[in-house]
Parts: sequence; C-alpha cells; structure tokens
Amino acid sequence: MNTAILIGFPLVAALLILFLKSEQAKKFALAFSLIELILSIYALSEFKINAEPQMMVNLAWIQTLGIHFKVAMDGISILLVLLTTVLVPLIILSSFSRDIKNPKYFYSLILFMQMALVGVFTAMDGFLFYIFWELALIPIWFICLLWGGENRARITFKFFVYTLFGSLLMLVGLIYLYLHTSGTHSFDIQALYSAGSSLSSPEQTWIFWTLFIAFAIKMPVFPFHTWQPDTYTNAPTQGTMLLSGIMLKMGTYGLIRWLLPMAPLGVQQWGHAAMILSIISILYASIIAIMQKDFKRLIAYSSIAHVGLISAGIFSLTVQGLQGGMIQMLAHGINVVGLFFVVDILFNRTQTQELSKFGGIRNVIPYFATMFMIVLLGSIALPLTNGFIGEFLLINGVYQYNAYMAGFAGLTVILGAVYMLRSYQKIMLGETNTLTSTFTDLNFNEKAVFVPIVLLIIVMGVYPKPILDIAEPAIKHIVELIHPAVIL
Amino acid sequence: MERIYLPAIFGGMIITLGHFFKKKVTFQYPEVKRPFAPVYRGMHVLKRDENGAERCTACGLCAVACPAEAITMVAAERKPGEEKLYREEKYASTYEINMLRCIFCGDCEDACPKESIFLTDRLVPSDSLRQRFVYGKDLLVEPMEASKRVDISQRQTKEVLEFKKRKELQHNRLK
Amino acid sequence: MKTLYILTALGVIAMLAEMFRFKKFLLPIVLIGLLGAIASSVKDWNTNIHYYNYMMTFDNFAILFTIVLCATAFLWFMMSQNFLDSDPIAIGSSKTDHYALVLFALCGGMIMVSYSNMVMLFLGIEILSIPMYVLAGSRKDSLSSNEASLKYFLMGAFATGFLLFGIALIYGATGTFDLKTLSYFISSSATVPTWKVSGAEPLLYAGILMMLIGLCFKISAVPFHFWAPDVYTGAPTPVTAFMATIVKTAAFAAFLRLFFTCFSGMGSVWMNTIWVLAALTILLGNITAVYQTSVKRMLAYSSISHAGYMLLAILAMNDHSLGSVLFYAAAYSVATIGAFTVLSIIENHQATRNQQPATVTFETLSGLAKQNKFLSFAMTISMLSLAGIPPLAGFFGKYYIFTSALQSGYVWLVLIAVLGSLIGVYYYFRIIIKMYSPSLTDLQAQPTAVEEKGELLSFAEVGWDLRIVLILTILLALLLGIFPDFIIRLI
Amino acid sequence: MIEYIIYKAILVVIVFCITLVAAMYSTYAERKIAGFIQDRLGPNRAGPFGILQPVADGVKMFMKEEMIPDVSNKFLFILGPSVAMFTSLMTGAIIPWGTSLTILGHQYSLQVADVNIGILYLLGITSVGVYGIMIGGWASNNKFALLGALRASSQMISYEIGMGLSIIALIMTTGTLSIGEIAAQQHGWHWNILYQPLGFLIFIICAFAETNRAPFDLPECESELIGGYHTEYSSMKLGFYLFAEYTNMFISSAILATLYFGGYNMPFLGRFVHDPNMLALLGTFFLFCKICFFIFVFMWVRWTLPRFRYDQLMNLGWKGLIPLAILNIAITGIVMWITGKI
Amino acid sequence: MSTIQSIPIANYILLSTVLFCIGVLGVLFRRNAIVIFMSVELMLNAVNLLLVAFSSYWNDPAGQVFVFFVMVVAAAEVAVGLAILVMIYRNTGSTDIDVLNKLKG
Amino acid sequence: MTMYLFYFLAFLAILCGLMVILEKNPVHSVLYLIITFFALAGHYLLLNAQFLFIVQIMVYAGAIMVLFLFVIMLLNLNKETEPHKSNLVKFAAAISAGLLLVVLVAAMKGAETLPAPATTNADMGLVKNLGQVLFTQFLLPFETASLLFLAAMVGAVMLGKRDIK
Repeated sequence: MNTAILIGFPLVAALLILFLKSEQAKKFALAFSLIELILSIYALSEFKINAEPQMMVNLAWIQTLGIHFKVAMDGISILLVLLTTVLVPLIILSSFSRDIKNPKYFYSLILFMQMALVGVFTAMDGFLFYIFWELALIPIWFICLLWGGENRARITFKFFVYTLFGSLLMLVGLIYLYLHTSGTHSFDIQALYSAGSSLSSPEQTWIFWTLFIAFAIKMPVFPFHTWQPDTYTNAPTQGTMLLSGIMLKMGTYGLIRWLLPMAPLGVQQWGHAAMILSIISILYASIIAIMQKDFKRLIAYSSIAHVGLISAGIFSLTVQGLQGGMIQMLAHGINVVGLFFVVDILFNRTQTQELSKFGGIRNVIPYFATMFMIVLLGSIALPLTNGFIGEFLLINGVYQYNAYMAGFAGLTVILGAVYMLRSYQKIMLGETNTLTSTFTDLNFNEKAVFVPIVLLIIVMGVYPKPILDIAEPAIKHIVELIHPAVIL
Repeated sequence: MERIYLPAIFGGMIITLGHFFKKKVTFQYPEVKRPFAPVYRGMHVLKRDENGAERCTACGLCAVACPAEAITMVAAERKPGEEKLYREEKYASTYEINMLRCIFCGDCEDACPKESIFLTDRLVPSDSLRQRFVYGKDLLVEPMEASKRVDISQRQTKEVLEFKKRKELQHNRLK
Repeated sequence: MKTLYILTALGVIAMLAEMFRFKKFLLPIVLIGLLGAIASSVKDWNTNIHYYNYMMTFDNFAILFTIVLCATAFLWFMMSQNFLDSDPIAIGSSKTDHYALVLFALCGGMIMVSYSNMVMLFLGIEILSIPMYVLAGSRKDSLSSNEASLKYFLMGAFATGFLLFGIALIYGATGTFDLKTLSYFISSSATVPTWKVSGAEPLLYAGILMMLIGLCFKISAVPFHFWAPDVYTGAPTPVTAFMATIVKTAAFAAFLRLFFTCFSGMGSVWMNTIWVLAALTILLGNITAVYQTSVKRMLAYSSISHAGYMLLAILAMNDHSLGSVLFYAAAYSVATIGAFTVLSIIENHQATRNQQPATVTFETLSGLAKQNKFLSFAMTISMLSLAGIPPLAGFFGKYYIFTSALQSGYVWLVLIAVLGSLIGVYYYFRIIIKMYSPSLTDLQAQPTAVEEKGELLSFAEVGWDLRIVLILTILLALLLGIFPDFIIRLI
Repeated sequence: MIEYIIYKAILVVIVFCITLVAAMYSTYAERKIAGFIQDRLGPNRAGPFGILQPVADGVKMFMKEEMIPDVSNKFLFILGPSVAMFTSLMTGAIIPWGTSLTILGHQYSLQVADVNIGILYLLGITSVGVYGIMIGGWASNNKFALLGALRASSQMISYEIGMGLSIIALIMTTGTLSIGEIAAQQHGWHWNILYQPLGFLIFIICAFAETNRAPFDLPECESELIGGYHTEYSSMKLGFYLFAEYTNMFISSAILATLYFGGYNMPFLGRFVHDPNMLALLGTFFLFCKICFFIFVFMWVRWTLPRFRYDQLMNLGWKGLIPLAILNIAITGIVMWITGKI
Repeated sequence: MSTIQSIPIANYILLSTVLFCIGVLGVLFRRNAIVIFMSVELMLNAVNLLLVAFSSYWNDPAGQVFVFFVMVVAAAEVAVGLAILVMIYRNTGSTDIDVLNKLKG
Repeated sequence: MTMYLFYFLAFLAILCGLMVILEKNPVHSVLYLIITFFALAGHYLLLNAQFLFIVQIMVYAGAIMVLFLFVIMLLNLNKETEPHKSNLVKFAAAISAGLLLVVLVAAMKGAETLPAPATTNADMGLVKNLGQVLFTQFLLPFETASLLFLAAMVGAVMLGKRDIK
C-alpha cells in the first residue's frame, strides 16, 4: 500500500465518472469513494505508530528545480486522510436525494477535490504541497460557481482571489526558503525545515507571515475571514461541507506541518500575535453567530470560532494544544458536516434558512430532532462527544501558554452553547407553523448520512485514545523540531 | 512571338519610314493654290440676268429646301421704275444667308426655279465677329458690271442642266 | 540554418500557390514544411554553428526558440483556417498572401532568435514587422483593422528609429556591429581602456538605452505600449494571435540575446530602467485589463502584462533567465493560441449570423458553457494557464521567472509581480465565470436577451482542424505544466 | 590648376551649348520628321527649309505673356520647370563626348567629369528629374495637370527599375560603373549591343518611357489630359518643360550611343586617320551621328506607334520589362559563367 | 580629403541627434499620418548620418554598409506604409490619425 | 573650407528638417524633406562616402520621396485636412522631444573628446570597397534583404489590390 494510490485512485475515479451516463454518476461516485475509504482503512492497518512518515513514494519530478513527487503519511497525515475519506462518501450520499444538474461533472469535481485534499495532507515536498493546495481550490471553486446560489459569481470570485492571494504568498515564502536550502536547491520538506531554521530572525518573520496569512485565509482567522460566511452561504451544501469539513483543515494542517517547523524564530516572535488573532476570531465569530438570523450563516461563523480555537491551540506550541488541535480538526469536520446537512434538510423542505421562520419540527419528526441534537451537542463540546476532548485539550494547551487567553478561549464553549441551543430552540421546539407542519420525514438516504456521523461523534467522544495514539509521535516530533529554537 | 508585337512594330516603322521618303503632297499655299473641282460648292452668289436685273423673285423655295435653315428673306413688290433692277414683279428686299449655319449642300441651288442662286468656287472668308457671317444681299448679289460678274458657266455643264430637267426631281418644286 | 532556408522556401511556395493553382494543398505543405523546419533545427542541436562571418549563430538558445516559434506557427496555421476560408468579413484578401506573409514573418522571427550581428537583428525585426503591418490591416474594409495597421506601422517605424539610433551610437562607441566583439569590448572594459577613457562611454550608455527603448516598443512594455491594445483589438483575431505569440516570443528572444551576450557587463546602465519598466508594465497592464469590456482588448492588455513578467527574467540575468523566458514564451503562446482560437470561432460565428463584424465582449461569452462545453473548457484551460494556476503551463512559466528574479534578489519586484498576477486572476476568471454562469441580465428576468442569443455554437460546428488545435493546446498546457522539466532541462 | 578650371569651364560651356542647341534643333527635327512621315514638308518658312524655326519659337515663347494661375502655388509653379530643366542638363556632364585632345602638350579629356559611378549618377539624376514634372503638375492646381504629374511619376518610377536592371546586366559584362570606361572598352567592333541585345531593347524602351516620349507620353497626352502636367503653363516656363524633354531625349540618345553603340568609337577609323586629335574629333563626330540616329529613332517611333493605355503601360513595365530584365541578368550571368569570365 | 580630421566627430553626433529629435518631435507633434511617416524617415536619416560619420571615424566600411540596409528597410517600409495609407484613404477619405478612433478602450 | 561647408549643410539640414514638421502643407513638407536629404547627401560627400552620396540621392530623394509626393498627390491632401492639435498636446510634444534632445546631448557630452583614429582611408566609401564588404562579410544580410523586399512586395500588393466582391 502506498500513498500514491490513495491520491491516484480518486483522480482515476473522477476521470471515469466523466465517461459515465449522468444517471449512473452518483452511484459510481459513492462506490468509488467507499473504495477509497476502504483503501485508507487498509493503509491505517499497515500504519506503524511512530514519528516516521510511512508508505512513502518519492519520485523525481522536476529535477532541475529539485522538486520531487514525495508523498508519505505520518500520524497527522493519516488521520486527516481518513477524515477526508470518511467525509467524502457522506457528502456524496448527502446529495442523493437532491436534484443536481450535470451530476457527472459535480461528482467528478468532488472526487477530483478528494484527490487534491489527500495530496495536500500527504505531500512531503514544498512545491508539491503548493500544487495540491491550488488543485484543491479549482474544483471547489467550480462547484461553488456552477451549483451555487444567487450571487455566486461575485462571491466565489472573492473567495478565489482571497485564497489565491494567500497561496501565492505562501509560494513566495516557500521559494524564498527553497533558495536558501543548502547544496543543490530542493523543495524537500526536510531541506526546507533546515533551511527555515537556519535563517535569521527577520527573515523568519517574513516566512512566518507569508505562510501564516496563507493558512489564516484558508482557515479562516479573524481579519482574513470575510470571504467565508458569504461563500459558505452561497455554495451548494456539498460544497460547503467540503469547504468547512475538509478544506478548512488544510489551513490548520499547514500550520502544524509547514509553518511551525519552518520558521521557529518567526513563531517565537510573532506567535503571540497569531494567538491574539485567533482569540479575537473566536470571540468575534461567536458574538456575530449569536446575532445571526440565517442558520447557515450562523454555522459558518461558528466554524470560524472553532477554527480560531484550533489555531490558538496550535500556537500554544504544546503537545496538548497540538493534540487538541488534531482531534478537534477531526471532530469539527464531522460535526460541521452534520450541521450543514441539517441546514440542507431544512432548506430542502422549507426553502428558507431563517431561524425565525422555523419552529416545532421536533413535533413533526422526532428522529430528525434527535440526530440534530446529538450533532449539536458534539459541536458545543459536551462531554462524551467528540468536541469535548478536542476543546478540553486545546484550552489546556492555551492555558499553559497564557491563562488569560485560556479564559477568553474558554468563552467559546459558553458562547457556542448559547447560539447553538438558541437555534435548536427556535427550529425544533415551540409551536409548529404553516411552514414546518408539512415537514416531510427523512428518507432513507438522509437517515443513512446521519447514522455514521452520530456514531462517529459518540465513539470519538467516548474512546479517543487510538486517535491520540496515532497522532502523538508525529506531534511530538514537530514540537521537538520547534523547541530547540523556541524557549517558552 | 505575337504577344510581344515586335514584328508588328518593326513593320509599322518600315511603313512610316517609307512615307518619310515619299513625295510630299504639300502645297505652298499662298504661292501655290490647289485647283478647285468644277463642281466645288463654295460661297453663294445671287445671279443677275443679262440685263443686270436680279433673278431672285423671293419665292422662298431655297429657304424651304435649306436643311440648315440658313436662308431668310423678305419679299417686296417691284415698284414701277425698278424693272431694270428686278426681273420679276416680286423681289427679295432682304436676302440673308447665315454662313455659320450653311452646310454648303447646294440644295438651294437645286431648289431655285429662277436659276438665281448658285454655289461658287469662292471661299467664305474668315472673320472675327459672328454677326458678320450673316451675309446680306450686298455680299451675295453679283456686281452689276459685266466684268465683275461671277462666272458660273462651269457649273452649268450640260450634265447639270440635264439633271435639273429630270421629271422625277419635280417633287421638290412647287406645283 | 537550414530551417531558415526551409521557411523561406515555404514562403515562396505559398506565394506561388495562387499562380500554379495548388492552393488546396497549401496547408498540408506548410504544415509538413514546418515540421521539417523543426526537425532540421533539432539536427543542429549542440552544434553552435556560426554562419556567414558570425551573422547568425545557431546555438541551442536559437534552436529552442526556433522550435517554439515553428510549433506555435504550426498551431496558428491550423487555427487560422477558419478565418482564411470562411470569414464573412474579410472578403477576398487572398489566403496565399496571408500564408506567404506569415511565413516571411516567421523567417524574420527566426533571424531574431539567432542573430549575432546587429545588422541581422535589425533586418530580422523588420522582416517580422513588415508582414505584420500588412496583416494587421488585412481586413481591408474594416476601419478598425485599417487603424490597427496604421498605428502598428507608425509605431513600429518609430521604434525602429530608436533601435537604429542605439545601434549607431554603440557602433560609434565600439566600432563594431558584431555581438561577439561587442561583448568582448564591454566585458573587458578594464583591459581595453581606449574606449572607456576616450569619452566613448557616454555613447555606449546612450546607445544601450536607445536600443532598450526600441525593443521595449516592440515588446510593448509600458510606457511604450500604447499602440498595442489598439492594434491587437483592430487586427483580425488570428493575426492578433500571431502578434501576441510569435512576434512577442521572437522579440523577447532578441531582447534577451542582445542584453545577455552584450550588455550583461553593463547592468548598472539599464537594469534600473528595466526594473521600473517591468513594474509599470505589470501593474498598468493588469490594472487596465480589468476595466476592459472587449475580450480581445482584455487579452491585449494581458499580453502587455505578460511582457512585464518576462522582463523580470531579463532583469534577473542568471542561469535560469534563458530557460524561464523560453518556458514562459512557450506556455504563454500555447495558452494564447488556445484563447484566440476560441475567440475567433465565436467571432466568426457571431459575424456570420449578424453579417457584421463582431466584438466579443464578456457579455457575449456568458452562458457559453451551456451551449458548448468543449469550447468553454478549452477557454478555461487557457485562462487558467494565463492566470498561472497550477499545474498548468502558465504557472510554471511564472514560477520559473519569479524564482530566477528572487534568486537575483528582486524581492520587491517579485512581490509586485505576484500582486499583478492576482489582479490578472480577476479578469481571467471573469471570463470563466461569465462562461459558466448565465449573465446577470438573464437572472434578472430578461428572457428576450437570452432567447435572442439562441444557440451559440454546438460542438459539431467547430471544424476538425480547430478541434485539433484546441485539443493540442489543452494537452500542451497540461503537459508543459506537469512535466516542465523536459523544456527547462534543455537550456 | 587655374588652367584646369578654365578648361573644365570651357568644356562645360561647350557641352551646355551643344545640349541646348541640340535640344532646340530636336524640336525642329521633330516637326520636320513628323511632316515627312506624314507626307508633309514640316516647317519651312523661317529661313531656308525653316531652320530658323526654333529661334522663332524661342522668340515667341519669350514674348508671350507670363501667366501664373491665381490659385496655384507661385513658388512651386516656377520651381517645377526649373527643376526639370536643371536635372535634364546635369546629365551631360558624365557623357564622354570623345577621347581627348592634345593641345600644346596637354591632354584634355572630352568628358566633363569621369565619375567612377557614372551610371549611378545617371540613374540618380534621372530619378530626381521626375520632381520637375510632379511639382509643376501639382502646383498648377488643375486636375489635368495633377493627373499628368501622377502618371509621370508612376511611369518614371516604374520604368526606372527596368532601366536599372537592364543596366546591371551591362555592368556585369563591362565590370565598371564609369561611363568613360565603358565607352573606352567598346573600341573596334566591341559594341555592347552585340553582347547585350536584350538589354539594349529593354533600355531603349525604358528610355522612351523615362523621357515621356510616345508611345509612353501619357503624362502629357493631349487627347485625354489637354497636355498633362503643363496644361497651365505658357511662355518660357512651358518652353522649359519642352526643352527639358528634348534635352532628355538628346541625353538619352547620347547614353544609348555610348553604352550600347560604341560611343565615340568607330570601327576601322584608326586605319585611315592617324592624328590623335583628328581621331578624337572624328570620334566626336561619329558619336553625334549616332546620337542623331537615335534622336531620329525617337521621333520615328513617336510618329509610328499609337499611345499606350495606362494599364498597358504599367503591365508592360512591371510584367514585361522587369522580368525580362531579370531574365537578361540571369542569362548574362550564365553565359559569363560558361565562358569563364566570372 | 580626409575630412573627418578637420570636422570633429562630436559635430556630427550633435547634428544627427538634433535631426533625430526633430524627427521624434514630428512624430509626436503632427496628426497627419503621412507627415508622421516623413518624420520617421527623418529619424532614419539622422541615424544614417551618424553611421556614416562613425564609419568614417573608425575607418570601417561596415558602417556604410549598414546604411545600405537602413535604406533598404526604409524603402520597404515606405512601400508598405504608403499602401496602408492609400487603403485607409479609400475607406475614410482622410489620413488624419484622429479620424481613426474606432479603437478606444 | 570644409568646416564652413559643414556648417552650411548642417544649418540647411536642421532648418529644412524643422520646416518639414512645421509646415502645414504636406507637399511642402516633402519638398523640405528632399532638401534635407540633399544636405545629408552633401555630408556624406564630406565624409568620403561617395557611393552613399549617390545612393542617398537615388533612393531617398529619387524613389522614396517621389513615392511620398505621389501618394500625397494621389490622395490630394491639402492642409485643410489636418485639424489643429490642441496647444497642450503640441506643448507636451515639444517638451518631450526637447527633453530627449537635452538628455541625449547631455549623455553624450563626453564624446567631444573622442580621439581621431589612427588612419583614414579616403577610398573607403568607393563602390569597390563597399562591394567587397557587402558581398563577403555582409552577404547573409544582403540576401536576407531580398526576403524583406519580397515580404514588402507581397504585402503592398495585398493591401493595394481591390477585392472582387
């Protein structure tokens, strides 16, 4: 088993789907994504728990420029790959009862996206990472553009330019590092690490900011977030799921894998600033979320808040923080997909996402209400749900960094509970009205989406140890890479 | 070979060269004059008879016959005592030919029943004023003196006279 | 060198085709000839032969650029069929004339990439330019085409004046037109002091700057660009495609050859100038492109901005410069040919239907994807490549150039270039967005506009040759992007 | 030095006078020949056989009222004929009128200036000559004059090419651009016409066109353009134009004779005359005989051939003469290559 | 007649620079395409003068040969340029470059 | 002597050059340009470029300017056809060209001290010498020039011929 197969299979699948009939597309897409899931689980079974990147494929690609096709998985990568492979079938399944135009292209783009995402999480070559990073952008952009809502052209464009700007900055930073690698220049991750840590402090500052802005845009963190709510609202549900569930993790993953070890001095100097930005985005997003009337927008802002916490945890530079970030990435991915699916169901039935228009759905379909409740609890980090482990570890990490900040970060739980529960109350409880009284029951496909999500929420919340075990060596390795340079 | 015309050009040049050496046909005019043909149709003359009376009776046939409408005349009655001057009782008090219109076809001559108007071998002289080309009787009628009479006998050859008498030509005479 | 013979012969054959009535076989003859030209230049690989007293040097640089030129011309000949055969506007302008002129221009381009004497540079530029002046005006009854022709001509001649003045001054300073001798003179300035002390130095400086101005006119760098948008817009679309690709490539190769072989030792004289020019070109080209409504004009401005990026490589003056310009030129040419092919198909279609010259605006393109997926896909690939989105060829072009500029320490300029490419993304993506979304007017319930537009094009209407061109451009854009090593390794 | 200058000045004056007189009498000859060819006598009133006719014409021209059209450009209107006259007279300088005279032990060449690029000088002056007509035609502000000027310029430019190309073949065989040398090379029977018959044909046709003579006299064709470029001209300015035309004809004849018909050379002359001065003078005499012959040919052709139509003229020039001249160059080259001369 | 020794080369440089600038001025100054074109010719001639002067200065015939090529190119340009002008005149009845304003961004 | 000749010709060239661009009437411009070309031809003679002298007259004065004049006459361009450029544009043009002049002159100021080369060869400009160089060293450009002419010819014909609709 090697990583290239995990990357290559979705690409092949995406191309194959283009040659199928439109009606068959979705079934085949689901089948392909399930095969990919099986492949990734097989990879997990072969995975040995240590810090080494495994199942490596290392091919010379552009020799003259020292660029290699080098992909491998360590603990962090394989978890995120698994997240991707788990979520993609769910996302595809979630679209089954929706009427989608040109399904061939839609599913093909999703699978293409999966390829790029797996590539991002496994690339061990700076340039390759950048390529996958950009590759991931194009399909999601097309998904938003072609299947999105009203103002999609302008909004998706804003989204694209933001992220492209970020990635170009990242490229400049990477090239700068590349030019400082010793010997014949190379984009290999190890070479970049050593090049980065050998740079002077001002240079590292540059590197830090170029990379940080790139990742911050992707996550997004406070001043770079303006594209996000619009895009989430406008994108088709599956696109939003991809964006929030997986793509967002590209940013946080980038922080862990690429930013921290490459500019340790920069992190030392400016990590504080990044932390403050993260905390600001937590508070800011939470407060705005409370004031939202549109449910989808509310979730979008909640996503900013969550990811701010992850970012804060990562910048605490502690093993707990990073571990928390790691597990919260997975948890948030699953939860947010669930939440967006709830939005999708609501919108599908009522053609609206406005909170004030709903009410009393629990009376009509209790099954739906239950599922929603579980997902929601996961999201507000109730103990025994997956969110709890992550947030606990994260706040712990932040606390080690700075107690006051931890205090502010902790507010996320409270504020999260406020807006989430309030929305639950508005949607599910109370009196039914004309809109909700005719609410039709979930069909099989919809139920089938909720079951794995809820299972995962609960299993991860109850028994997170395997995940922590898998991630730990890699995270420790990264923390070790930083610490020689960073004195806390 | 045809297309480049060279043989034709040379042929042409030979011809012109031939003419170069030919006898020239130029008359050195004032000194040498070209002989007129006997029936040359030049300037008109209004004849007088043997007695010196004008033959014209202002019948107007010449004006009718004139294709260029160059002839105009005003008739008048002969007063007693003018028999010497005019042969008939009626005469032309004015008789004008516009020489700029006249085409010297000689139809007036043919039309004249009185043998009065004739075309001669004299040339109409050039002039610089148009109005002077309207010739009146002063210029057209021949002088009285016998010595200055215009000789038209050459034009009245036997053939011409015969021709004039032919019956089928009567149609242009007034019945 | 044989390549030049082959191209010249092809030009003459094309010229005679009308007379001897084998017009029908002209396209295959020319295409085969171009392949032959490529083959013959490949045969000269690594030989570095000088011809005729160092008038031309057919080194690897020249060979590579020749191949790029010939390959682009190959694509061009296929794409221009549409225009030459069935353009309803260009009445009667003979096909064979077009062929001959284009081939002669190609000869000029070839000379420009392989000259090693100022005389050949000058002649090469002129041989390239003169057919272009004519071709720009080949739509004889269209005023805009006429105007393009005139503007191009006047500005071209004006630029030639500057170039020549520069050559004369350099000759005055050094007494030679030969690039080799010249570079010897300049590089060994310390050891051959006569010219330096004698006061010829100012002549040399002034000469270099004048040549720079002349060449900047040719590559349409800001502020010597003002003719370019008008000319590009006014000229018939395939001709514009030719100008934007082959002419530009050749001009850059000439630029690079001159400044690399000769003036690299005197960087202080001209580098600051190019720095400013490059920055201006990138920024102004991109910013102005944003405000365009006509797609062709937008592409014209974008081509100006691409000239700015390529100037970076000249400025960088390191090992990667040659390769990066070559790669950029190839990538850019491929993408541009693709874009112009689509454009000319649409233009042709519009013009046939409306019986009047069509201007393709962004609005015209809206909803293209619904009507013809293939065309819009090809256009998308071209736009993505031009915008520099990985893994397409355009991205690597930019990447190489930026890297080499960074290597030489032009951080700020690279940042400006990055900013410029971001702005570029805006207008390239505008096209894609337009193609894939119904226009705003459609959404705001003006069905008449939509209905009026009707079926834009169906795949069947796109001729086989154009399909091949588009497929080739897509494949090349991908291949160059995924395996850029093949080209880059050659230099 | 002074002596040299005086000699040159005298020579210049003589050449000048001869040219003018020759031009004057060409007008007379023209009319006379026209008369003869048309079975007429031609002018014969002024003086015996009319030989004072040109003088009378000249007097008439001088006496006539100066007329300059009100709407014309005065300066250019006068400049036109002046330029025409000037350029036509300038060409005489490079024609070798004979070998050289030996007087008091000094050798005096009978050529005003033996420029080593004489032929180019010739072509250069010819090409400038068109300005006279163009400026005059334009300055008249008259459409016929303008049309005439346009025709003249396009015609002269077109035929200059053919002329130049035909001369190139000649230069290939002679190997020099100096007219003096070309003349000297043709001693005995080595007249260039024998080596360059086709070139001669092309040259003479072009010479007809360059001098605006029939059958190429479109710039001034009376029936269409009422005299063409000199429609508005009268008195001596018209005289200048006419004079220039006849001077051109004279010079063209001289060049034809020099380039192709041996110039001042005459076969067998050396056998009978041994005094070099006598020989030189006889040479000059024979040259003038040849010139007269060519002038006659000019006139002969004029009164034989009808005028071309404009498109025929252009077709002949571009599609006929120029390819032919190039062919001639090729043939010359091949023959020279075969005979081992190059 | 070694003239160059009596006239300093700087004079020629100055002269041709002045002529060149007059040409440039003409291009910028005038609107009539044909006059602009003439100004360009003036520029080329200034260059020619400079080349001849330098050729004489360096005692190197290459400069004069270059002038040939400049003339060759000028002739070709004139042919094409005037053809363009005539074509435009046929369509517009003017050679004023202001009439041609179809192409404005 | 030659110095005075130089100054005279230079003065003539500059004056007529200025008149070319200042004259309203294109025909006058052409005529002034012709005079300029003659003045430059005179300079060539001063510089021992005898062959170029005659070629200058033949090609520029004799062919190129005739073509110009021809076209102006053909199109009948009078001074009225040219509208006034705004004074601002004129001013800007004059300023920019003047600046160019100043910059160039200033840049080449040092060239005044350019030393004379060792030897001068008065015969260099003769056709014999030039031909030698042209057909040996510059053979390729010479042949290439034919390509240029061919292209120009095809182009001019293409533009010039009237289309049959």
